[in-house]
Parts: sequence; C-alpha cells; structure tokens
Amino acid sequence: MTATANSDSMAATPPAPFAAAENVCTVVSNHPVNARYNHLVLAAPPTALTARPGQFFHLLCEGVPGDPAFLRRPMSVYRLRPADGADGASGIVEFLYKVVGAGTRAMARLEPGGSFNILGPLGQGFHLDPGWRHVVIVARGVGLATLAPLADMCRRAGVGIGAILSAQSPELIMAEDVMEAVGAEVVRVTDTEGTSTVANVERLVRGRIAEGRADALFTCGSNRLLMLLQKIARQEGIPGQVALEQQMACGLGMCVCCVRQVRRGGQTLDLRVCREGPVFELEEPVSW
Amino acid sequence: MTATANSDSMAATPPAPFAAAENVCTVVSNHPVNARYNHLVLAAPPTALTARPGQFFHLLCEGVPGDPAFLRRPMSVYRLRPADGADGASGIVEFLYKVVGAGTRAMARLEPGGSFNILGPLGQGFHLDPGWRHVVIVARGVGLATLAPLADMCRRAGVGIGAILSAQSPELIMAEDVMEAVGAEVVRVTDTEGTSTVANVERLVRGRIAEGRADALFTCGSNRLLMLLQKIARQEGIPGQVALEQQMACGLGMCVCCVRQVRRGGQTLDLRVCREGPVFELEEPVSW
Amino acid sequence: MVDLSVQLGGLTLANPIMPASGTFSPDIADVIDPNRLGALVTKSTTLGFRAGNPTPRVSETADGMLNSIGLPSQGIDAFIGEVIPKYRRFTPPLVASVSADTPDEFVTICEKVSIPAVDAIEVNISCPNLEEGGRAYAMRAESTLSVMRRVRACSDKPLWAKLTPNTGEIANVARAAEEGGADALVVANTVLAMAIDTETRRPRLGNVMGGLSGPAIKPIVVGMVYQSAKAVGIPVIGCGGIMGTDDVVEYMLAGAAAVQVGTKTFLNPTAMLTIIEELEALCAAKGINSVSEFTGAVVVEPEEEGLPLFA
Amino acid sequence: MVDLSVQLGGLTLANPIMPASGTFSPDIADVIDPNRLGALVTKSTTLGFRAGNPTPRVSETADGMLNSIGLPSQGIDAFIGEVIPKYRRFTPPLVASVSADTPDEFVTICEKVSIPAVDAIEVNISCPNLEEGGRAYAMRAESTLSVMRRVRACSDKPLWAKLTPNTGEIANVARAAEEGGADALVVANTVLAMAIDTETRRPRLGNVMGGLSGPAIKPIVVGMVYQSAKAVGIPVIGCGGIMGTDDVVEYMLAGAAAVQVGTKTFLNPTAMLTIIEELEALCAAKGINSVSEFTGAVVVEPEEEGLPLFA
Ligand SMILES: Cc1cc2nc3c(=O)[nH]c(=O)nc-3n(C[C@H](O)[C@H](O)[C@H](O)COP(=O)(O)OP(=O)(O)OC[C@H]3O[C@@H](n4cnc5c(N)ncnc54)[C@H](O)[C@@H]3O)c2cc1C
Ligand SMILES: Cc1cc2nc3c(=O)[nH]c(=O)nc-3n(C[C@H](O)[C@H](O)[C@H](O)COP(=O)(O)OP(=O)(O)OC[C@H]3O[C@@H](n4cnc5c(N)ncnc54)[C@H](O)[C@@H]3O)c2cc1C
Ligand SMILES: Cc1cc2nc3c(=O)[nH]c(=O)nc-3n(C[C@H](O)[C@H](O)[C@H](O)COP(=O)(O)O)c2cc1C
Ligand SMILES: Cc1cc2nc3c(=O)[nH]c(=O)nc-3n(C[C@H](O)[C@H](O)[C@H](O)COP(=O)(O)O)c2cc1C
Ligand code: FES
Ligand code: FES
Repeated sequence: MTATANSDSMAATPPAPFAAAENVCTVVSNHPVNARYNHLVLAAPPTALTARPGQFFHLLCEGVPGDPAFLRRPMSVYRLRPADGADGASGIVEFLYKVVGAGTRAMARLEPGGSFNILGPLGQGFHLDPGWRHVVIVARGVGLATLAPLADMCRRAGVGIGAILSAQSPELIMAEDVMEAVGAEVVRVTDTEGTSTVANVERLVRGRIAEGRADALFTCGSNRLLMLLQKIARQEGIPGQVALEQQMACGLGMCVCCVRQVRRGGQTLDLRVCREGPVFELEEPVSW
Repeated sequence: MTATANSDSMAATPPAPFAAAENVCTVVSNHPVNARYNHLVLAAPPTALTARPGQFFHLLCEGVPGDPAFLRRPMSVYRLRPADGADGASGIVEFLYKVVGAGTRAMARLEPGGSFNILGPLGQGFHLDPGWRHVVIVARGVGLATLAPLADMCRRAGVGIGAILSAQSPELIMAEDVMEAVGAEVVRVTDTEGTSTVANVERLVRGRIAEGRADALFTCGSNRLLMLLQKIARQEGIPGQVALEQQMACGLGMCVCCVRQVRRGGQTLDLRVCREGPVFELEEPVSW
Repeated sequence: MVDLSVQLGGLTLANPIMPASGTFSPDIADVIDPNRLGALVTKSTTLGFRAGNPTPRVSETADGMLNSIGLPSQGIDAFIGEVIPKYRRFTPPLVASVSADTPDEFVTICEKVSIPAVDAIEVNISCPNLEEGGRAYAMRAESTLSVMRRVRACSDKPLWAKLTPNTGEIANVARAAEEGGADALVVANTVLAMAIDTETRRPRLGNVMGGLSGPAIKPIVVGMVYQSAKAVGIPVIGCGGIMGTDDVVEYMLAGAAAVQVGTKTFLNPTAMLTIIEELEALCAAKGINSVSEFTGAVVVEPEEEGLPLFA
Repeated sequence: MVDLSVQLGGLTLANPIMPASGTFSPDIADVIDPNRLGALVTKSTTLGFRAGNPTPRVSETADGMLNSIGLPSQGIDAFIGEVIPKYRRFTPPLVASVSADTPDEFVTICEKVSIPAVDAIEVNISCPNLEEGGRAYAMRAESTLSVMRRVRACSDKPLWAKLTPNTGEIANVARAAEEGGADALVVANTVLAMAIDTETRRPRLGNVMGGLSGPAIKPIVVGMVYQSAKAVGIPVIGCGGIMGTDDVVEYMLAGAAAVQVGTKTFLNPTAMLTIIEELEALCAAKGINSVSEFTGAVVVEPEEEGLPLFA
C-alpha cells in the first residue's frame, strides 16, 4: 500500500538533508533592549543553526483573541551560537525586533520556556569576496539586526569593518557592542544630533573610500541610504550588497507575493525577496 | 449635538436600572472538583449578584489560537454569595461546569486574578409557591449545578427538600455538600451501582409522594428523567419545574435560535430557552 | 463638536450605527439604552405565520457563525399589533424589515407595514423567491428590479433594499435596486454556507445550509460595498462582520453612509454603544467635523484598479 | 491496512491530499518531500508573459488572507521548458494549471500543455474572461459550458475545471462544467474581497480587490462542494480553508473525492504531510478500510433540506 509505506518510512519532520525546517524552539529570554527594540533568544534545533548572515526565519507568531496574527513574519537572524552544553538544544538563535503590529506584539508576549516555531533558514545571505580586506557597513533602524552577523562573518574572514550605525536617537543605536566586539570601527549618527543626514553619511563613506578601506559596501534598513550607496558604488565602481524587505506570505518562494524590481542581466525583473533575496547586489534593486 | 449629548450623559456600562450587564469579574479560583467537573469562583460586580436560582449567565469564553470559541456559552449560576468585605467586588458568583468543548476548555484555562466577562443574569429562574412545604429535586450530571441554588432558596423559604442526585459513578456526584448544608435529604443513585435506572428513581419519587413530602417536583439535566417526572406529575397532579438547555447565540432573546417546543395555553409554541426559560413548568416541554 | 449624524435616503440618523435585522430586539433594553442607537431595525417579518427551521439553528466557525433561523414569524398582523409597539417605546427611527416568498406577497406586506410608526422599510430581497425556484431575488439584477419596482409602487416609505452577497454581480444588482426605486441599499445579508460535524457526520445546522456572518465575511462585504457604492447614487449601508470602530471606518471609507452591526451584538450587547463613543472620540482626535467625511474616502488611483484578477 | 488512494477522473492518487494552485512550488522541497503528496499542482500559467499585480500582494484578515498576485507568468514556453522539469523531479501525478484571457487562448494553452510530462490540466476558469468584460468564466453556466467544450475538444488529458465561489449558481456551473467535458471539478478558487487600511485610507492590496482564502471561507466552500457534488457525477476536489485533518474529512463527507490545501501551507509547509499521516491513523482507528468511504457520507434526511432560507 502506497500510503502505509509512506508513513512507515518517513516522519513529518524532515530528516537532515532538508535545507530548512519548521524549527520548534524554546524561548530562553525575551527582553527590551531600548524603548523600541526587543531581543529574543531561542534554544534551537540543528537545522536552524545552519543559518548564514543575511538569511532569515519566518516566524509563526500566534496572536491572541482580539489581536490575531495570521501569517508568519520574516525576521533576519541577529546572532547564532552553538550550544554551550547546558541544554538539549543544539544552539542559540537570536532576533532583534521592533514591535510594530500584531505579529511583533505576539513575539513580545513570548515567555521563557515557551515554544516558538521558526521556519528556516531561508533566502540568500551575504557573501564575502576573498579579495576584500575592508568593508563598510551602513545600517539604520532594524537593519542593524540584519547586518550584525555580517560583522562577525567579516571578523572570521579577517576582513576589517567600518560601521556607520544610524538611528533616530542615540539610545536607539543597537548592535554596537556586537560590532565593536568583532573589532569594527563604529561611527554613530542620529537624527536628534543632526549627524544622520544623507550628506554626512556620504562624507563618512567617501572618507573610508579615500582611505582605501572600502572594498565593498553593505546596507539595510533605509531606502534613502540604499540610494546613496547605489550612487557612490556606481561612481566609484565599488561592489556591495543590500538586504531588502517586503511583505511575505510563504517565505519559501511559492506565493510570489514578495517581489521587488531588480536589474539583473540587462533586464528588469520581479524577483522574490524570500528566495532570490533578501540579499541582493547593491546595484540591483530599483530603488524609489 | 445629539451625539455629544449621548456620550456626555451616559457611559457604555449601563447604570443601575438595567436588569443585566456585561459583568467583568475577577477569577478567585478555578479547580477541578472531580474527573469531569470544574468549579469556578468569581468576584463579581453588583448586577451579577441579583441572579436568582435557575437564571444563567452567558460567558465570553475566549479561546486560544488553534482552539477558538466564538460565541458566548450559557451556564447556570451555581452559587451566589455577598461580599465578605475582603475585596472591592460586591460579591461572589460561582459556576460548576463540565469540560466538553472549546468554550469550557477556555474556562478551564482561567487563572486567579484574570478577568472574565459574564453577561447576565438572564432568563427566568425557579419560583416557589408559598403553599409548598416539601419539594423533590431530581438532578443528573450538570443539572446538579443548576438545582443547587434552588436548595438554598428552599431552605430560606422553610421548604423541606428531598434530593435525588444521579450520576454515572459515585465520584461524579456533585453539590451533595451544598444540598446537605441546607438540610436536604440526599439520595445518590449511579449507573455503576445500578441504582440510577428510571424504575428506581420512579420508586424513590413515588416514595416521597406517598409520604406526603412532594408538593412540587424539580429537575434538570436528563431528558429521560424529565419524561419520568412529567408522567408522575401528570398522574399525581403535582406541579413542578424543569430547567432546559439549548444551544444559544445571543442569550437575550434576540436571535431566536434557542427555541424548544412547549405546550402552553392549549398551543404548542416554540419558546426561547434564554428568555421564556430556561425554567419552564414541568408539564410544558415537549420531551422526546 | 463632532457631527455624527448621517442622511440616509430621506431619514436623518443621529449616528451611523444601527443593528442588523435578526440580531436585535427590544429585549436588549435589559442591557443597554436603545435610544442611543442611530436607528432600530426589526427582525424580518413575513405575511403569515412561519415556524422557522429545526434546531440547531446556529453553529460557530472560524471567526464567524452560521445561522439557519428560518424567519420564524407570527405574521404581519401580530408584528404590527404587538412587535412594533415594543420598538416604539424607543425614540430612534424604526426600520421594519420584511421578507416574502413571492413579489405579490412583498407588495401586500409592504402596504400593510406602511404605517406611521414605521420610518422606513427594509426589503429583505436576500430571501428566496419561490417563483424563481427558491433563488433569492437579489441574486440577479432582473428579479431585483422587478420586485423593487412593485414594492416602490405600493409604499411611500423610504425603502432600503437588503442585498445578498451570494451573487457574482453585486454592482448590477445594486443598480437594479436603485432603478427599481430603493432609497438606500443594505449590503449585505449572510453568505450561504455549511458545516458538518465529522463525528456524527451530520450537518451542524438543522436546515443543512445556513448563512455565515461575523468577521470572517468582512473583507467579502467591504468589497461589495465598494462596488455597490461606485455603482449607485443612493446611500449604501454596510453590514457584515463589524466588530469595532475601525471596521466602521473601513466600511465608510469603502463607500458606506452608515453601518449595521449584527453578530458582534451577540458577543457584546454593549458593543454598538462603545462604537458610537469611540467613533466620536476618533473624529475629535483627528479633527474630523462630520463622520460623513469618511464615506467613500478610500484613496484609489484609477490606474491601480485592475481586473479582479487575484491569484 | 488503510487504503488512502483515490480515483480522480482517470487518475489514481496515492492519497487525497494535494496542494492548491499558486500556493505551492518545487521550492517546498527545501522543507518536505513532495513525493509523499497525492498530486502536484502548478501555479496557473498563462500563454504569454504577465508581470502580475503591484505590491502589496497579500494582506491578512480575520482567519484568512487576501491575495492579488495577478498571475505573474513567464508564459507557456518557459513553463514547459523550465517549470515543468522542476516538478518532474518528483513522482506524484503532475497537474498543470492554466489561465487565459479568452476562450481562444485557453484552447492554445491547453493544446501546448498537453505533453506527456503533464498528467492532468486544471483549467482555471475562475479567472476573468476579457470577452465578457472581465467576468470570470465560471460565474455563469453558459460561459463555463462553452469554454470547457472548446478546451475538451483540443486535449485528451484529464481536465479539471477550477470553479469560482463568486457566483450565486454553483450547482448550475458545476453541471455545465461536467457537460462541457470536465473530468473533475476543483471547488473552489478564492472569494472576491477587499480591505482598507483606515490609517492610510488606502486599499491593503496594490490591486484594490483580491481573493480571500483560509479558514474564514471554509464554510462557504464546504456548502459549494456539497451542492456541486449533488449536481454532478464526476469527482469534486474540495479546496478552501483546510487547516487540518478534520477539515479534510468534513470536505469529503460533503462530497469531495480529494482536497487541495493552500493557505495552510504558508503557515506550516509540513501540514500536508501531517494531514496524510493523521488521515491514515484516523481511518485505522475508526476501522475504515478506504478513505473514499468518507466521500459524500454526510447524513442528511431528505426532509431536513429546506430552502437556503437562513436568517
Ligand atoms: C527579510 C526580512 C527580515 C526582517 N528582519 C527584521 C528584523 O530583524 N527585525 C525586525 O524588527 N524586523 C524585521 N523585518 C520586518 C518585520 O518582518 C516586520 O516588522 C514584521 O513582519 C511586522 O509584523 P507585525 O505583525 O508586527 O506588523 P504588521 O501589523 O504586520 O505591520 C505593521 C507595519 O509594518 C509593515 N510590514 C509588515 N510586514 C512587513 C514586512 N515583511 N516588510 C516590511 N514591512 C512590513 C506593515 O505594512 C505595517 O505598516 C524583516 C523583514 C524582512 C522581509
Ligand atoms: C441555560 C443553560 C445552563 C447551563 N448550565 C450549565 C452548567 O451549569 N454547567 C455546565 O457544565 N454546563 C451548563 N450548560 C451547558 C453548557 O452551556 C455547554 O456545555 C457549553 O456551552 C459547551 O460549550 P463548549 O464550547 O465547551 O462545547 P462545544 O464544543 O460548544 O460543544 C460540545 C458539545 O456540547 C453541545 N452543546 C454546546 N452548547 C450547548 C448548549 N448550550 N446546550 C446543550 N448542549 C450544548 C454541543 O452540541 C456539543 O455536542 C448550560 C446550558 C444552558 C443552555
Ligand atoms: C441569527 C441571525 C439572524 C438573522 N436574521 C435576519 C433577518 O431576519 N433578516 C435579515 O435581513 N437579515 C438577517 N440576518 C443577517 C444580518 O442582518 C446581517 O446581514 C448579517 O448577520 C451580517 O452582519 P454581521 O456579520 O454583523 O452579523 C440574521 C443574522 C443572524 C446572525
Ligand atoms: C497566494 C495565492 C495564490 C494563488 N494562485 C492561484 C493560481 O495561480 N491559480 C488558481 O487557480 N488558484 C490560485 N489560488 C487559489 C488557491 O489555489 C485556492 O483555491 C484558494 O487559496 C483556497 O484554498 P485555501 O483556503 O486552502 O488557500 C491562489 C491562492 C493564494 C492564497
Ligand atoms: S513570500 Fe511567498 S514567494 Fe516570497
Ligand atoms: S439565544 Fe438568542 S434568542 Fe435565545
């Protein structure tokens, strides 16, 4: 019998060869880091630990009656750590998130010991060219969460980092410790201090280029900064990558709802942020 | 302006003259009393305290994702107590309930300190004729919850009670203490002991009648027992009352979903269990 | 000072919030003061006595409920003699909802109900027309036009046509109702649906099929209000799945001049009053002088509107 | 030993669980083994290139979601050259879903897609027919009959007609599809709907209107499956709001021979496999030898079935 053979031979949870899984994690901690952002730490099974910087998970945020969340919510992996041997999980996956709506409100309600289903890892992560010695990271808002693991990746590859972290106000700058821990030179710019203008960021980036310490540019979290970096990269002939956002349903490439216009191979294509992205070459996205 | 006048002069929570209200109660305790029934104790605002035996509340059972309850659930008031002065509430309302589906599962999840919205009191309660000296109460299953406050009502009216409490097995007999506390003579009959047969209950009821201690018969919780008591009442010319159940939506008499066929004034009518009931004269319901 | 009043085909309502037919009765006065509502709408009455459907008459679904009450009714004479007086203890405009098996019956019942105590007639043309094999009048433009014309000819009361969502041509039906003489449209009644208990293998409703209401259907009906309001010049009253103030604003943006609240009243009989208060507070907070400013104010660039080619 | 296999208009499926068009692609092989599914169904393809609709293309609602993807497609040649081979890495029967703006286009695309790699064609007649002003073919019996006849004449593949729920006459449409030569019916596509963001006052979908799917619509579609299955002799495939095994049994009791799972896969890509396992366990526990025993086994006494006179 086909059917019997099926369920005898395989379990619903996919075995090792699957690239992604519905990882059922255990909440280790879930705290605010400042007035706007929370930090979620999960004990996760092995598949989740294979995530690379720039990849994301699709989170099953269960709302409550009166504040329901129906679809999953995409979230970049902020940090990954192998197990410290203390518990059964194979390691730790962390997210840094901003509470904006029903899904993130549901996340904010997660309590230690609770379980949380995170589908992934998904999408294309950042990649480093073996020739690069110094990169510049320009992050704003929640983009900091996405770019933090890239800093760690650079450190391990022996690549120097100049990080320009932009936020509305100084207390909203995050991941600075993560960046500095891996030896990044961090510059903070903020709206309240008047330092986060496009002009000032341009000055900072061009300064690194002038010093010969900008083999590649990375960005996430601001369309304004994306346009700036696209312009500089084009003028200076410097490569780079950007992590994009888009509303998602499936997160796996099936529903084609998450497209962004991208220039690739001389064409303008609608590519899926969840599958061909979220990381694209800096010059590719049609920004607006 | 009409509108402004409206909201200036009145609040959404109705003032005293309203017979029923969405009473927002605080959970005091919520425990199993045996393998099948739970006991919920609520600190309640004044309107709830006006409930009479046989009346019910319509409970806003908020499910959880994956186990939702959409409509309210009707539940007879099991006990009422005025405030002991310990907290701000005006008194205590109690329910005895069986966990059968999503709504009662949501009730079982209520934790002390949580809030619970109970609409009521609703419907017609039991009434005692001033001439009655002795009544017989025949209750089965959850019907025990509905008839328990009647026993207290009888005590205060100086009416003697013979209570026949029927259940599947001895450990599922409930409210026996409540009955005995008010001086009822309690007989327990159960399926496992073989004592709950219609024939045996008939023998017990007819015994009380022969002793002249059955001025009225009350029942709830079993259609089989309803038919038996209807037969005895008809044959012996004894009055009585029965509390009926029916699926409900509004609980207030608006949706006409909760009808049961009732003989009244020479006609067979569809009456609303929530409004004309849940308590009907014993001979009225068309039983089947 | 926010003006919550709305104009509805000849009637002025103190606010745009009223109950949906069949989900309201004077019994609610046990819990709230009905005088604060924009209007009162009766359960649909029929010409003669109707027993209604077998129980169970309701069942719950994902974010919604099914009902198959079956229009139980004591008939129009008892309605006028006993039911109307109970409603007339209250001050808001009274809307009498009527249903009928045939166009002839609709004429008779509308004539009978055109009494001074009634301020408007809601013609429930979502009910089955026995002359069309039980298909609801409002499923097609032709039958909508002909029944509304007949009713229009026999009554001077403001006529509200209550449409059904069980049609693929809501805009045509809406236009037909307007052409037939309706002063306003109520969009919409319940969505035909069914549920089966897999344990007993029996339908969850005694009548097998029933009508779906509640938040589950809101996006369907908001879409129909949008299409109807674009198609007609008369006011549209939105009805389907309203749970709170934000839903009211959504319906009004889509084109509704007022709304009816049904299922939510079963969950919270106080909800309509809460919504009226919140609506006023919301307008005040946003500097909106008149709630009517919401009506039809959805921002749609013409080029955005593609064919309904979803998927 | 439970027999989960089902017969579907010429095809035998190992089990009755398959994905719904547009909610599935070979990409799912990252998470589950597609070989365990009863069949594979492609996203609807069109004859030529289509860009699809502007974003946002999805939005969530009460127990459901709206989509207006807009059938983006590389066209039939890329579909055959590039998409089909990706599906053919897997063993279950392959169902190619096709959409077209006109009946002529439907004929061309069905001819082109009638290749050995394709085991059945799902004709998505829920999409707008430009020759009828954008009304979906399956909204009316006449247009359903004529387009299915034309397609039938040009292909020997098993043809599944995918019906729309946006009609008041599903039974007539179902009969027309059968008469036109369909080997099976898929009931149904998404329900036309809309949502507005009250803050921005803009529609939540770039295309303004979209299609509602998910548990919210299940009772609507279960009712349509019941009506369709009574109307036709060919198998009906139920599709709409299936979240778990109990929903599958409910659809089968209503008359479905098999089911398609859409939105749930977005929430849990493993769900279809879980359902297959649970369905087998359920049959075993109940002593049911063949899952097909569920099909049409709802218990309805003839006298219970009133008119759809709900309310
Ligand atoms: C690949 C990727 C990685 C992301 N990583 C992070 C991260 O590390 N930390 C973080 O805080 N956020 C991240 N986001 C954004 C995050 O997904 C959204 O903030 C979240 O889904 C909002 O859900 P909600 O239910 O709280 O808000 P909703 O109520 O759904 O929406 C609130 C507002 O946010 C907008 N929004 C909702 N979903 C998205 C989305 N997917 N993309 C853009 N805008 C959206 C809505 O249009 C609305 O205006 C990421 C998004 C993507 C696509
Ligand atoms: C006036 C009244 C007083 C009641 N008092 C009590 C009480 O004191 N204690 C108690 O435990 N129960 C009482 N009930 C029954 C109680 O309302 C139901 O058990 C409850 O609504 C079931 O909800 P659920 O979501 O747990 O189950 P569901 O999942 O809704 O249903 C489980 C099963 O119970 C049946 N059912 C559901 N609602 C009702 C109903 N209203 N009447 C009859 N059957 C129903 C369903 O058909 C189904 O078979 C009373 C009912 C009424 C009408
Ligand atoms: C129990 C019930 C009874 C109803 N009875 C009627 C009726 O008699 N006449 C009518 O036109 N609509 C009737 N309706 C439909 C409602 O008026 C309303 O159109 C529908 O419920 C959608 O609104 P909601 O989602 O807010 O409930 C009834 C609905 C319910 C739930
Ligand atoms: C994002 C999305 C895309 C869809 N694309 C198609 C499609 O291309 N062709 C089609 O026939 N149906 C399409 N559908 C409809 C589904 O196949 C299915 O009929 C509908 O979603 C109802 O099932 P569900 O409630 O299980 O999702 C799509 C649905 C969704 C949610
Ligand atoms: S979210 Fe479904 S394709 Fe990207
Ligand atoms: S429950 Fe609505 S009338 Fe009784």
